Amino acid sequence: MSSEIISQTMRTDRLPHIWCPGCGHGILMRAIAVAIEDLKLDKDKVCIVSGIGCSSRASGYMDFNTLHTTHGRALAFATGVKFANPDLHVIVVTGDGDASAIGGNHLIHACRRNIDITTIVFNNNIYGMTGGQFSPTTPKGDRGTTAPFGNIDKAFDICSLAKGAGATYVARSTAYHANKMIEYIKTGINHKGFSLIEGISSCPTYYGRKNKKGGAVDLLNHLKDTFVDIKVKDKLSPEKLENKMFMGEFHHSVEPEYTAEYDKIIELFSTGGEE
Amino acid sequence: MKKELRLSGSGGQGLILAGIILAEAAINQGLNAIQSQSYGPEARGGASKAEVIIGDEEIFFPKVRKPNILLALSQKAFDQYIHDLDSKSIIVVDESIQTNDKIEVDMIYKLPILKTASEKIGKSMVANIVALGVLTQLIPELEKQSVLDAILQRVPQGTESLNTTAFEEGIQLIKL
Amino acid sequence: MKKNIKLLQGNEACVHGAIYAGMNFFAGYPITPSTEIAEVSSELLPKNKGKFIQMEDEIAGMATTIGAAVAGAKAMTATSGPGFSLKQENIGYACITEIPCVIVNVQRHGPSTGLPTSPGQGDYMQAKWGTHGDHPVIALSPTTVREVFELTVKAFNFSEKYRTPVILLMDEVVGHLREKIEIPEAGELEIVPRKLPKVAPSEYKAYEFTEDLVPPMANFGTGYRYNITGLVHDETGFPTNSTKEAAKLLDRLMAKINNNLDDILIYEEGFAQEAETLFIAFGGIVRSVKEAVATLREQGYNVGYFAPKTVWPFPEQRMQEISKNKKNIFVAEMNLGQMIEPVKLAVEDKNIVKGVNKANGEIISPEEIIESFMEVVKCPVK
Amino acid sequence: MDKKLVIKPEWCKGCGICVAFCPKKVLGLENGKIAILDGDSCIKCGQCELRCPDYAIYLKEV
Repeated sequence: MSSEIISQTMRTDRLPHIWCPGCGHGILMRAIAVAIEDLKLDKDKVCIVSGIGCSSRASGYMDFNTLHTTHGRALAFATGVKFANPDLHVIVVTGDGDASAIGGNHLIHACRRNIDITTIVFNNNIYGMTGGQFSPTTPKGDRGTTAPFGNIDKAFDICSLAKGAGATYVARSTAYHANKMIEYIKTGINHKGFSLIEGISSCPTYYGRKNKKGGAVDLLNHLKDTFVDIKVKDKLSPEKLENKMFMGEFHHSVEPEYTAEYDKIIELFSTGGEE
Repeated sequence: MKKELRLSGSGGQGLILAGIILAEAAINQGLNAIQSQSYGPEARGGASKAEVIIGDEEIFFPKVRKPNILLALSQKAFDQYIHDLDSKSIIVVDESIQTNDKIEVDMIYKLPILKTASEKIGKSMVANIVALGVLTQLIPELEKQSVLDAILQRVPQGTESLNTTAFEEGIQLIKL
Repeated sequence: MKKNIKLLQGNEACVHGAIYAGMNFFAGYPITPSTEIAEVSSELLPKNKGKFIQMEDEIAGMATTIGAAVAGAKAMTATSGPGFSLKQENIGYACITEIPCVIVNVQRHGPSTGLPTSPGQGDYMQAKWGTHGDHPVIALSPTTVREVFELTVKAFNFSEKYRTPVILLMDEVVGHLREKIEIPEAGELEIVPRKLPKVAPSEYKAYEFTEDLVPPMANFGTGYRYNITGLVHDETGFPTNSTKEAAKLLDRLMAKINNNLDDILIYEEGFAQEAETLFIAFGGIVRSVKEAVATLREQGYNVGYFAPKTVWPFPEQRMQEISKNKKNIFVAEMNLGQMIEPVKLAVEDKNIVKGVNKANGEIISPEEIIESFMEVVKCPVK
Repeated sequence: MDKKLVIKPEWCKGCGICVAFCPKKVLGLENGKIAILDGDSCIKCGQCELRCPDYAIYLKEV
């Protein structure tokens, strides 16, 4: 037997999943499952769309309508699903490379449209599936198999990117802060508009090893020590903020949602017949 | 019966719309018609041509090769398309265009199409509709009323009387 | 009843045909010379309670079309050469996941940006081989505005019937041509609905081996929670690394089309069986060929034509049958020689097959076709 | 309602996260798989279930 949550939301015959020992993705996938279960969504009305990469294998394990698509394009597929059937709760699971490199254009435009899709980015700062190449979120100076001398690219802040592009709910948590992750996903699903929740994951196999940051436990402890809630930022001294990164809810606003706006056009202009 | 027409000028003069109206008038009368165009990448100002073929049988090849009638509203268009004509062709040009006396065609009509639109009617954009009045006179197979009906179908709402006047003025420009 | 006769542009007729076939979703990105299809869709779809979305790029246009089809829509996208190249990966996705949708490619001159406003037929091979891997392709190519309407309806029907993306391979000649069309009455043309599952969700296998090799498709949100993936999958829809399953899947994908060629292959011919010389063309060039054939026959030459409307799969068997007594076969296309390849494959004596090619952005004229014929028969026009 | 710690060793990949984050040192690895070493000390805090990436340990309501 597996836990109630897991047997309710996962295709347990597909488990164990393919992720490496200690991979943070499993923790983040559970957070999505718990959020859906807590919200008591109708399982038949939940659609999980993913792209390609380690993160994107999540869709196959989750017992909903699942669409595992092409690299970078999950949001474009999801836009089709949601726009064609706005009754569905559409949740996109994507990775840092999938969302912000090959799929960067779709990400900013999905944000801009404010279509009611909840996007969960499993950010492990590396291309795991292809063996550890640096990604758009690999910190400057860190190593990957294609950055053997240290990465000179500046890293994307996916949350700032999403906020700047027009997403109306933006939050970040980590695989260590799993309860916060669950809370933000629930808020995101309930939010009428485009929501993005970045979950900082951990990749012991490639990122941790390549950058000498230790194994699964060390990486989780690193998340615990590094990430500070944005709410307490102003209360901490500059010394305490040294080398810290921020998590929490960065943006939450109410703006017209895409499918609802289009429904208004149909209501105003549909004639029932051609012309 | 098969009649090939080429309506040429510069982009933005509404010649494609004029071509569509002629073709539509023809099919409303039960004839066959096809309309095609070629254009450059510019939205406005480049050379533009619209072609119409009207016939009572099926029309296969859609492009005009030897126009029965060439309408040219710009010098560039006139110079470019004059070579495709033969002794049976009819040319309709705006009076502002320099024509060569040696051209061997059936007839050249040099008419104040642009001036009629801009001065007499006061809207230079209706030059295409003035031209349609002229062309209707030169195509006996087309009924005046069916061309006018097609014009009124295609022009923006509220401009019906303006365009009707332009069409009538075009008819007046040519006395056969 | 008053006949609904209109002057319509090919691109406009495509949208009217699509709506007639039940299209209720369009996603795309503007590109010349297909743009009118997006423009007319953006107006007619909401009027008909359908949906139109302009995406951020061509790739997204294809992805969103597939996503909508998964959610139950009859979805279409339209593009031209460069955009068709960009869509290829997701077209392959729709092939292996068996998602019905229609992709219109109004071909223009190429490669690359080429002559954007001028016609070409250089995407014939790309329609078949554009995406990586082996997969079946149905591509239809209309010649007249009426045919644009009818073949758009057929494209939707084939996509639903065989659960496959269908390509409507138009060209600028037909896309921008305005012509008289009698719009079919409702019910006049057959409309094929999606084959939905009849079993309970617990019994449903998304990629089951049915007798007709086309598994019923459950729309997302209807109680059948299943998995769709571009990875090789077994009958349940879940990924597998089994070489046996991979072979089984690809064989089925090919067979579901190849077993139904009688239904899928559409072509037009004139004097094709008896003629000494045969002209072959598709799309806009068929118009030139038909005029050339009419002119040559008036002059006493025994010529005919064969015009595939289903350009993929190529009607190989019919080509073979009519090629037996031929002295010459001319393949006229606005490219440097693409459809000539499957023609040669079908014809026993390859030496009689000659190309009439033009790839300068201009339509091949009937005179040019007649000229090629005269060069070969070495006989002046009477 | 009481809770009981349940393990599912066949899903365990032996990453050691649950062992490290258990505040009462209840857990350990045996042959690379999750094992309950000292069940009596368990305070049912659920840290192991929250953090296990492989769903190989959970609290069951009994």
